[in-house]
This record gives sequence, structure tokens and C-alpha cells, in this order.
Amino acid sequence: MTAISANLQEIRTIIARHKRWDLLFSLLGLAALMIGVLTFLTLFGQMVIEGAGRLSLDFFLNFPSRRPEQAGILSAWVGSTLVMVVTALVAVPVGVAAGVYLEEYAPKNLLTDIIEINVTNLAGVPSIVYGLLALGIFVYQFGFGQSILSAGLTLALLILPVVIVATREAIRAIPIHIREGAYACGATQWQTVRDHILPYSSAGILTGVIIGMARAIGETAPIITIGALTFIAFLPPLPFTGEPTAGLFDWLTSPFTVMPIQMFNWTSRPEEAFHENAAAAGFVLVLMTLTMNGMAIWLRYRLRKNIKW
Amino acid sequence: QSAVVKVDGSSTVYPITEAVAEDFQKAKKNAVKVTVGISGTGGGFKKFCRGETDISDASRPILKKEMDACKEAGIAYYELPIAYDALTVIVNPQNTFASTLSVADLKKIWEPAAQGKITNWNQVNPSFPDMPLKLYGAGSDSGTFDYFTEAIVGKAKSSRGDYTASEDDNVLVQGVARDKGGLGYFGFAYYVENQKKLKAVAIDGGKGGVLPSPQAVENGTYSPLSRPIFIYVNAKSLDKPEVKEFVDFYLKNAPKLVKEVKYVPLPSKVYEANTERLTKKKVGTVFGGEEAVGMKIEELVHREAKL
Amino acid sequence: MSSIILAESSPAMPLDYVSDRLARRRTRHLRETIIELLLLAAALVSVATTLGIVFILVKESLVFFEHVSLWDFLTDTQWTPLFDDAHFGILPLVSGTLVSSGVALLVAIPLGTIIAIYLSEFAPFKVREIAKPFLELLGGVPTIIYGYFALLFVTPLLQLLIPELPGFNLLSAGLVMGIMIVPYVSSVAEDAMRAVPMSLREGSYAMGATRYQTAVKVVAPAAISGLAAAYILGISRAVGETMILAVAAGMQPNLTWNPLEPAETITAYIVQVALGDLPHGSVGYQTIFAAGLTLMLITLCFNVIGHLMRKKFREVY
Amino acid sequence: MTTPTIKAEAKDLNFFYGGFHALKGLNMPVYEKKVTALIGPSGCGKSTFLRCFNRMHDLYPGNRYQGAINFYPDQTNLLAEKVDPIEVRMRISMVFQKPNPFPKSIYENVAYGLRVRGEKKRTVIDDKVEEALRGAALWDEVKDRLDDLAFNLSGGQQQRLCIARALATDPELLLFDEPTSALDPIATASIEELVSELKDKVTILIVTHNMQQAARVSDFTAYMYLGELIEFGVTDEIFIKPKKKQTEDYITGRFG
Amino acid sequence: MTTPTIKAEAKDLNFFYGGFHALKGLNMPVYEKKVTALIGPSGCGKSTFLRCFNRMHDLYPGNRYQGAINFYPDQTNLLAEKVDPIEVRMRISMVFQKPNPFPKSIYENVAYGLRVRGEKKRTVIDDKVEEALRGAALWDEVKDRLDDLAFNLSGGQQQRLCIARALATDPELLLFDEPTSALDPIATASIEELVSELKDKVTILIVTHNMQQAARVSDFTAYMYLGELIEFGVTDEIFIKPKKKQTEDYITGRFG
Ligand SMILES: Nc1ncnc2c1ncn2[C@@H]1O[C@H](COP(=O)(O)OP(=O)(O)OP(=O)(O)O)[C@@H](O)[C@H]1O
Ligand SMILES: Nc1ncnc2c1ncn2[C@@H]1O[C@H](COP(=O)(O)OP(=O)(O)OP(=O)(O)O)[C@@H](O)[C@H]1O
Ligand SMILES: [Mg+2]
Ligand SMILES: [Mg+2]
Ligand SMILES: O=P([O-])([O-])[O-]
Repeated sequence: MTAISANLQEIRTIIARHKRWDLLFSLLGLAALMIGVLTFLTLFGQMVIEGAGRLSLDFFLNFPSRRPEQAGILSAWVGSTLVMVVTALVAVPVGVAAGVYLEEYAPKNLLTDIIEINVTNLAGVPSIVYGLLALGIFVYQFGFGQSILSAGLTLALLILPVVIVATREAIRAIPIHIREGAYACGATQWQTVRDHILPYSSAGILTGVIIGMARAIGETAPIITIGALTFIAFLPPLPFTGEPTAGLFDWLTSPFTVMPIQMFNWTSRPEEAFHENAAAAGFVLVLMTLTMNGMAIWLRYRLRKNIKW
Repeated sequence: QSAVVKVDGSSTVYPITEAVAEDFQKAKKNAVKVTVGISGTGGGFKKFCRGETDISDASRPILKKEMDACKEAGIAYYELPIAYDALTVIVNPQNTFASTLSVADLKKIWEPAAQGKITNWNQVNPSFPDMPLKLYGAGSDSGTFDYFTEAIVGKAKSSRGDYTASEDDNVLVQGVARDKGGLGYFGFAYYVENQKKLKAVAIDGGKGGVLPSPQAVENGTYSPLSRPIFIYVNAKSLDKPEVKEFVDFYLKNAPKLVKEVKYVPLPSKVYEANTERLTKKKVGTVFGGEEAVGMKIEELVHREAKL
Repeated sequence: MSSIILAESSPAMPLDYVSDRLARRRTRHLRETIIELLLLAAALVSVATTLGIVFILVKESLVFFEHVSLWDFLTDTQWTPLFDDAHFGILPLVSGTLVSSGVALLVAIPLGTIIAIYLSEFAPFKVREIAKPFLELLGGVPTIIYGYFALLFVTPLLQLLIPELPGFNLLSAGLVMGIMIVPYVSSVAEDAMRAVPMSLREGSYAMGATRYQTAVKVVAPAAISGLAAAYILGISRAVGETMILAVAAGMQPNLTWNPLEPAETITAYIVQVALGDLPHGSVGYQTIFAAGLTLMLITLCFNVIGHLMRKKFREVY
Repeated sequence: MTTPTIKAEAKDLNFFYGGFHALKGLNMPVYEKKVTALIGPSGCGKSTFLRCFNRMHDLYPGNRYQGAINFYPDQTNLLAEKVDPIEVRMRISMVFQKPNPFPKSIYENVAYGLRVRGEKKRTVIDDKVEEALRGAALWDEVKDRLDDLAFNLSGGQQQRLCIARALATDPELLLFDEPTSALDPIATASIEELVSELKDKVTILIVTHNMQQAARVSDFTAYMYLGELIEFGVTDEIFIKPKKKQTEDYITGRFG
Repeated sequence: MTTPTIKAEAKDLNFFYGGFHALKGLNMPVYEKKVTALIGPSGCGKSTFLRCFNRMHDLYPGNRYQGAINFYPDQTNLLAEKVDPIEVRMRISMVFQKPNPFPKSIYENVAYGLRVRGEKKRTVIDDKVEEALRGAALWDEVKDRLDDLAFNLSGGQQQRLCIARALATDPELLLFDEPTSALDPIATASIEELVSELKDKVTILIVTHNMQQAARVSDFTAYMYLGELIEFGVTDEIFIKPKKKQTEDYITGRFG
């Protein structure tokens, strides 16, 4: 009895000692989180404080101008939005298909290994190099010119690795017994992928797409390299409007600018007032990212609600 | 598709072209569209000599390589100087001793031999205090760099390498504004906008120190650091009415708009000479593919151009 | 088996519906094959991209190496390709790249790992669900904003601590880059740790371990391949980052291993020249391809090592 | 007992997981419209054997079959290279250990097999779904909530849903791999009852680690040990007087 | 049979998984240095009950205990709010259904519990590790490869490693949750033998779904059904003449 209580006493001191680590680590974890959160808030706060004065409806509806008070981001946000649409339309199908191939079809061989290394390697290639590639291939080789299409394709290539990796992770999370269930029903491989793998991994894929898009929307260097403009005071043609009438896809080949370029240009201008514009544009850009993230979280929640293994 | 005038090139020239484009579009009620890009003088010429743009903004004259490229593609062009950029040497406002620096002083600071050796103000001039010298300047890929080295060191691209280089002049502004021993150089407009944070140095080109100012540039006393900046117009494009109109508008409104965006307009004679060039179809460059420092711009425009 | 008289097997007799299914087999096969090829093609897009990049880099680099010997490129300690007195030693750019990445990783790996462990093992459900997307936002801020943040906010702050710190330095750029990379590391690492089966955790808790002991001694080692993947991603991202360094690190090709000094990275150099005034096709312009190729080889090294490491760890499971 | 017809028959069946020889020369019939139970200690190869019948092993690399499983009346060798595994699976359905409904509606779960077969007519599918759910004794419980997610069903209901999914395509052979081991006793009882009812319509092969269950539901029983078939016979005989000492030891719990 | 000392005792134990009432008013003793088996159909709450003893349920949110498990000789209520679950787990070890060695060396796996307790002396740890591995009948097989990864062991060896890990800290009570259900028959036999040997040194509570196993290894048996304790008694009596009809039905396989 006494032996046991002495022993218990000992155990308790040990536990107390170890629990200090628990506490310490909790605090450390919170602190680490806070560093991230505070950095973001500082960044965001700075932009809000500096740029708040310029945020008005006109700011969204005006074209660039040499007068800071009249300059706006109309061509920039429209351009960014359209480029993102192209990027998503290309990166999502190609990235998801590649992820599905690697996870569901690829045999374990050298080619697969090469593709895998290759995908992670691409994630580390500086974005400007993508710009150089795209300039040679999309702009000149394919003759797409300095257009929304070229920019969208470039950014699509840039975020492809992220989409592929996210797709693979999401697919891996699907339990094997769901797959077996489908095959046991007589489904072919493609039917299994189409009816099960893709729908059930969509939430994870979406996360990857959004992370990728958030990166793409803030990219400057590759877009400048392929020839995005800085001053452009007109919008891409709406389908079936204008003189002469634009076709359904004419906007794809239109010249354009994007938010980060506009911002980049304003930050490098001598006048202080332009720096306010840059802050305001940065604020809008982060807001656009935030909206995308918000959508993703909401969609992910909706999609996951139905799926629990 | 409605008519589009495509301009691309130097970031230094961009504010002027932007201002012109903005007013031109307004004047034409948007019947003509103008786009302006910034891919640097070099990137601009690359597109220009491929025939992709109508006009190229340039902060330096066209170089040999680029002349060859244009020639190969059969592209003839008009070279039109449109403004002065006065390179300004600036120091931290707390620096009270270096109000005037001679070209020789600057050369001592910036020449390649200075690398790692001239690191203190008192090495520049024994009367200066003992204070570390920190340098800020244009990136070695820029026209500003080429011009500054040519004018100060005497040889283009000849410079020490241990200084903070940036394409973005605001970065240089930040550097010198924060660094008591800092010295840097960049375009006049950045100095004008940041006068509170910076102090300009008077340049002694042999006839006493001269502070940069529009007057000093126009009357030629701010030498050798005033350099002309240009637009190059594709001769074939000029046959298109919208390009012709744009260029005419550009030359006509340049003096007003150049001043508005804080550059220094050229003497009005030069704009007239430009117009004459266009009417007489005098294509080509007068620089022969080289940087031209200290030459009087008026003389230059009357030189016979070569292609 | 005596009690069972084995039934006579009936003669082969293909049934109608069986043959019906057989008839559809060919088209099904064809369709499956086409789809597989399409998917393969998509996977090969990434390979094609790499090939394209390598092709462009190598092609232009070859021209470059006609002018500059490979030996000079690798051993010269000065990088002044655009100067009159041109030197083409890549080492200063490599040192800048490695030092800035090193600083960034010293921030991102510990912070990312701690956050991942905290979120997966300590944090209440709600904190996790809110914190994760919030962190992911950090990855979506345009890097140019980070660049100015480093230059105008972090550097002055650091100068309070280290008065002799120059206005441009690798330290503050690296720190900020590290924070930018944190979400990349923490997200992937957290996913990996959450994928560790609960049975391992139960095993550890059943031994009387605390949360900290379980997290550090059992969960993290079990998730090591995922952690390695996260780190590799972080490293790649750090090595490839451009704008932060272009703005805040000083753009000064300086062969140094001291993060307190200004320096230039490969990426910063590339972006500077690619957007500058140089005539295209000149040797000066071609330097960016040689530099790019160097960078690509550096990241390739990391990735191959990472891939092999992951493979090795995977076999263990 | 009248002699039943053979529906399928393993002939010198060997199976390899890569280098591991998991099934060793199995010979065994499966009789039509009867329930055959596979029993034996954990790891003896029951699941492995069962999964040969619908070529589940084809999904994983490195697995190898040897020998044949002949399927009647057409005498196809299910394991032949040239036989399409998908065709095999269209004729032979399977119910797994853990209920694995798809994260779709109840209706879509049952309809899935039909859709895979290219059936498009809503009325045909409706009829088949109802029939299958009735067959799985689930219709009354779910008929008003066919659009509900399958996950909202209880474990036992989910397993019956999986049975309905397997039934909907009129399989010739129905495979069960420990279908009740993840279920509570009440659900287990209802599944066992169902199996007994189904045997009038379909041939059943069932793996169980629960001898009582084998005794209750099967007509024939096979006892396996370490990848070999030790004994096969009518269930009552196996449980009352097994021929082999080994079988007896296992059944009476003296094993080990 | 002489009356043994009570090591632990459940008093009106209720347990809730959120809203689900999984254990209903259990009262049951666990005798010192004896093996007590928990049997009953799947889902009856055996694992739930077992996991109360080392407060495993504390790891998941929403779980709630009611009543007490008194632990002797110090008469601590293991479930009391103020009792630290870590303290409980340091006194009571557990072996799980699936072997779950840590991704570490064999040596480090066994040493883990000691390290967790802050033991630093290499010699002490060395001794304890050897003793535990001997206790788990694994020493001879692994003594030359203690630095090997635990994953390189076979399933049965892994499970014995987990037993060694549990033994290394001299627990007062050892919990087994179906420790052999993931193992092949040969490994199963060796684990069963081990359990029989261990009872001289330590009190054991074992969950099994295999009645034969319960009969072979245990001194006392508890039969549970739907969260309730139906019958508790000396194993031989339970298996030969159970008092309750329900127990008899289950044991003879007539259940359902
Ligand atoms: N994918 C696999 N690779 C290698 N060996 C395997 C694999 N799956 C099973 N085995 C081995 O094959 C043998 C037979 O396994 P199987 O799953 O058929 O046993 P079982 O009789 O169904 O057992 P249980 O009652 O546990 O389900 C076992 O020794 C097992 O370890
Ligand atoms: N985490 C949980 N949340 C809600 N209910 C649970 C949870 N875990 C188990 N249950 C339910 O509690 C009951 C008892 O489960 P328990 O795992 O204790 O059964 P068991 O007797 O160990 O069965 P088995 O032999 O299958 O292991 C079951 O009805 C089960 O569905
Ligand atoms: Mg099995
Ligand atoms: Mg259990
Ligand atoms: O863009 P630049 O002015 O440096 O040519």
C-alpha cells in the first residue's frame, strides 16, 4: 500500500513535469500561429490605412490615368478576372486529369517516377521562367499574341503542379473499399473514376485549385514577360457587341492588363499619391483572393457534408 | 476591330506616353485605342523590330544589335527625342557637407577601381567627415546606368559593382532616405516628389556646381547628367492614319504633358525638327548605335540620320 | 465428400446475355483505352512544360557558353555580366539564393512544423477550421506586397535590434519570405500528420504519454514522409521566389554567406534583366538563361533527393 | 438431399500475392441456389479465395492466379486471361465486410449497377430498385426517403443497402465477405435471415469467422487452414461429425 | 477455487458516446492475477468497457462516463474528474486489436513507456527492455536485431512487441482488446500461450469475440449483450452450465 502511494507520488511529479511541456508547446503553437496571423493583419492593415481614401466606386470604374485621383482599376480587375477564368478552365481539367492518371492509372515505372519528380520540380521553377517559356511558345509559336489567352495558359502551367498534387492527395483519401464497391458492381475503371473518385475528391481538389489561383492572381513577372500592358483604356470586347461585332471568343485574344501589374506600376511611380492607389489596389487584390478562399471554404463545407468515411 | 495604336518599351518614358495616350483617347472620343506596355527599352525594341508595336519608348538610343534586328525585319523607323531626363545625384538630408560634387569626385566614387576601396566619405574628399559611404544606383541593365557610367566614368557600363542596384527608383529613394551616409542617382521626377526626404547634389561639370532644375537642363548648364529620351516610330505604321494622328498629337502636346509628369521638355526647336523629320521622311538614328553623352541635342537632330 | 455426388458439369453453353455483353466489350475497351491515353496526355503536359523550359534554357545557355567558359562561370567570384569589365561567376548569385532560402527555411520549417503539430494535435476543432484557411491566405498575398513589407516594415524593425544592419539585406527578405512559405509547409505537414492512423496515437496515449510526447515522438516520426514533402515544397518555393528579394535584398551580386549583407539572388537577377533595357540576344541578356538553368538544376537536386527520401520512408510502411 | 447442380467449381486453384502463396491447390464446387460457407481461422485465405470469384485481385499489381474457376452453365473459366474481369463482375456480385455504400442517395446506390450497364430508362431502374430493396428487406424502411443519403442509414441498414445494390443486377452468384462482422447483433440477425431467404433465388458463397453463423445459414461448409482446403461437405455433417481431426479441433474450440 | 482479491471493480458504470448510451449500469469485479474475458456479440460494448479502464475515451470529444471503476489497493476511482488520465494510463497498459508498433526500432518501441516516465539511465532501460521482451516471448527472436525497425517484424511478432511494450512499465492491470483477431492461427496460438503465462505476474482483462479463446485462456468470463452485463462467473461454469438462457444460446451458437 505504501509502496503504491509512494509510486503514485512519483508518477504525479513526472506527469506534472511533462505537462509543463504540453502547456509550453500549446503556447508555442499559438504564438507561431499568431506570427502568421499578425503578419497578415499588419500587411492588410497597412493597405487599408494607406489606400482607404481611394476606395470608391470610381476607383473600380475608371481606367488608368496620369492623375492619381482619377486613376482606377477597371481594366485591371476585368483583366485579372478574365485571365483567372482561362487559367481555371485550363489548369483544372488538365491538372485533375494528370492527378487521376498518376493516382489511378499509372503503373509503377520509370516514366511515372519521372512525371512525379517533374511535377514537384515544376513547383519550384521561378515564375519568370514560365514567362520566358510562354513568350516563346504561346505568344510566338502558337501565335496567340499578347493576349488574355496567352496569360491564362501561362498561369495555368504555373499552378498545374499545385492542382496535380492536391488532386492526388484528395484521391488518396478515398477509402479503398469505396473503389472496390464500384468495381464489384461491374464498373470499368473510367466509370469508377467518373462516378466516384472525382465526385468524392472534389472538395480536396477545390482546395488545391484555390491555393493555386490565389498564387496566380498575384503574379506579375511572367505576365509582364509575355506582354501584358500597363496603360489600356478599353475593355475586351463582350461577345456579339461592338463595331464590328465581336465573336464569342474575341475577348480571348484581346490585349489586357492585370491587377498586380497595375499595382506594380503605381508603386514604382514617383508621386506619393500613386502609392495610395497601389495600396488600394493591393487591398482589392487581397479581397479578391479572400473571396476565392471564402468560396472554397464554403464549397468545401458543402461538398464534405455529404461525405464521411 | 477599331484602330489600335500599340506602344511598348521603357519605364522611364512610360509616364509621358501614358499622359499623351490618355488625352489622345479623350480627344478622339475613344474612336482610336492606344495601349502602352512596359517591357523595358530592350524588350520594347525586341517587339518593335518584330513589327509588333507601332511605337517604342526608349530611354536610350537604339543600339547596334537592335538596329540590325530591325534592318533584318525590314523595319524603318523615325527617332524622335521627346524630353530630357535629368539624372539627379542625391544624398541623405543629414548630409551637410556634400552639397556640390565634381564629376571627378563622382568618378572617384563610381569607377570600377573604387570597388571595395572607396567606402568612406573622407576618402572622397579629406574635408568630408568619417562616415561610411553607401551607394545606390540604377540596375546594370538599364539605360540610366549606361548613361550615368558613360557621363561620369567615361565609359559606358563601367562601374563598381558593390552598390545597391534597383530598377525601381522608389527603392533607391528609400535607401538613401534611411541611410545617413547614402548616395544615389536616379531620374529627376523621383527627386522632385521626395524633396523632403532627400537632398540633391549640385554637379560641377567644370563651370561650378549646378543644381538640377528644369531651367538648368533646358539651358544646358546641368551637364553632363541631362539625357534625352525618345520614342521610335515604325515608318510603315505611320502610314496608318491613327498612328500619324497619335504622333502628331504627341509632338504637339509634349511640352505641356512632359512638364506635368515632372520631366523636362526639350527646346521647342527640337519638336519642330521632329515634325520636319516626319514630313521629310528622314528615317534612321543619328547615334549610330551608341550612347551619346554631352552632345547638344539641337545639333543631334540636325545630323543626317543613318539606318 | 462421400455424401455429395458431384454433379456432372453441363456442357459449354454460352447464354444470350453473356454474348450480348461480349459484343459490347470491344467498344468498352476502346473507350477505356482512349480515356487512359487522354489522362496520360494530361500528365505529360507537365513533362512537356519542363522539356520546354529546359529546351529554352539550354538553347540560349549554349550560346552563352560560347562566350563564357563553363569554368569561369562556376569558379569566378564576381558576377558583373553587364559591366564593361564583365565577370560571369555565378557563385555570388548562388550564395545569395542559398542564404536567403536558408533564412526563409529557418523560419518556415520550424514555424510550419510547430503550427502543423499544434493544429493537428493540440488545437480545438474550431481553431483548426478557422486557422487553416486563414494561413492559406498568407500564400495568396502578391509577393510584391511582401517585398515592400520587408523593406519598409521589417528592416527598420530589425535595425532597432541590429543598428548596423544595412537598409537592404538578406535577413529581412528571408524572414518575410519564410513567413510567406509557412502556409505551404504547415498545410501539407498538417495533412500528413492527420493521416497518421489513430491507432498509433492511441498506442502512445495508452503508454501514459502526454500530448507533447505523442506528437513529437510518435506522430511526427510516423508522418515523416509527408513532412519531407512539405519541406521540399517549401524549399522549392523559397529558391524560386522572386519579387520579395528583388525589392528588399539589395540586388547586389555579393559573394557572401552573411545574411546581414545585401545580395542578389538568381531569380532577382533574372527578373531584373528580363524586364530591363538590354537588347535581346546580347550576351548580357543570355546570362539570364544560364542563371535560370543553374537554378533549375539546384531545385532538381532538392527534388530528386526529396523523392528518393520519400520513397525510402514509404517502403517502411 | 437431392444432388444439386454445380454453379462454379475451383480447379487446382493457386493464388499468389506477389511472392506469397496464399491459396494452395484448391478444388471445390459451389452449388446452385445453395449457401456455401467458408470458415477457418483468421488469415487462412477465406477472403482471398472469395475475391478470386470476381477477380477483385486484378485491381492490385503483383497478384497472380493459377488454375481455374469454372463457371456454369457456360463453363467460362473466370480466371482466364482473355475473360474480361468486368464481364465477370457483371455476373457475380459481392457484399463486403464493412458496409460500403457510396456517398450518394439510397436510390442511386441501388441503381448504380444498372447505370454501369448502360440502363437509362427511368421506369426500368425504378422497378429494379424497388425489387432489389424488397429483396434486401429494406424497402419498407426506406421507401419514403429514397433520396436521402445512404450514410444516414444505420449500420445494419447500410449493409442491407449494399445487398440490395448487389441484387439489383440479377447476379448469378452472390459473394459475402464476413458481411456481419461490423454489425450489432440485431442487424446481424436480420442479415442472416435475409441470406437464408435469398438462397431460393441466387447462389451464395459466404465467408464468416463465426462458426455459429456458418452453422445457422449455410447448406455446405468448407474449412480452410493456411491456404488449403481441409474439408468440404454438407454443413450438418461438418459440424456434427467432421472427418478430419483438425476440423473438429477448430469447431470445438480446441484449436491452437 | 479460493476467493481471489479484487483488483478493480466497476460500479454502476454507464457510458455515453455523445447521445448513444453504450454501457448500461455495469457492475463487475476484476480479480488480481487472474485473466478475465469479456465476450459477447459484435457491438455489445466489450471494447467500450475495456477502454474505460485506461480512459481512452477521453481522447475523443463528446464521450461521457457515469459511475465508477474503483482501483485497488488505493481505491482510486479511475473515472473521477480529478484523476489524471495520464496517471491512470501509467498504471494500466493496453494491447490493441491490430498491432500498432511505433515507427521506431524494436528497442525504442519497448523503451517508449520508460522514456515517457522520464527514465534516462541506459542500463536501467536495457534491463527493462530485455525483461519485457523475454516476458513477451520475443527476446530470442529479436535479441540480435534490436535496432531494426519494428515494421520489419511479422504480424504476430509485432503483436508480441506491443505486449512487451505494455509489460515494460510494470502495469498493475493489462488490457487486451481482441489481440489476436488480426493474426494468423500460429501467431494466435503463441499469444494465447503468452497470456496464460502472464497471469502469474499481472492482472489481465481481455476482450475476444472468439469463445474458444475465452474458454482456453480465462479464469473468469463476462458475457455482455447490448451494453449490459448479462452474466459474470468462473469461466468453466459459464461455458458448461451458464445460468442464463441468453448466455447459453450465445455460447452454443443458437443465438440470433
Ligand atoms: N495484399 C496482400 N498482400 C500480401 N499478403 C496478403 C495480402 N492480403 C492478404 N494477405 C495474406 O494472405 C493470407 C490470407 O489472407 P485472407 O485475407 O484471405 O485471410 P482471411 O481468411 O480472410 O482472414 P480474416 O478472417 O482475417 O479476414 C494471410 O496470411 C494474409 O496475411
Ligand atoms: N465512437 C463511437 N461513437 C458512437 N457510437 C460508437 C462509437 N464507438 C462504438 N460505438 C457504438 O457502441 C456500441 C459498442 O461498441 P464496441 O466497439 O464497444 O463493441 P464491441 O463489443 O467491442 O464490438 P466488436 O466485437 O465489433 O469490437 C456499438 O453499438 C457501436 O456502434
Ligand atoms: Mg477476410
Ligand atoms: Mg471491439
Ligand atoms: O525602363 P527603362 O527606362 O530603364 O528603359
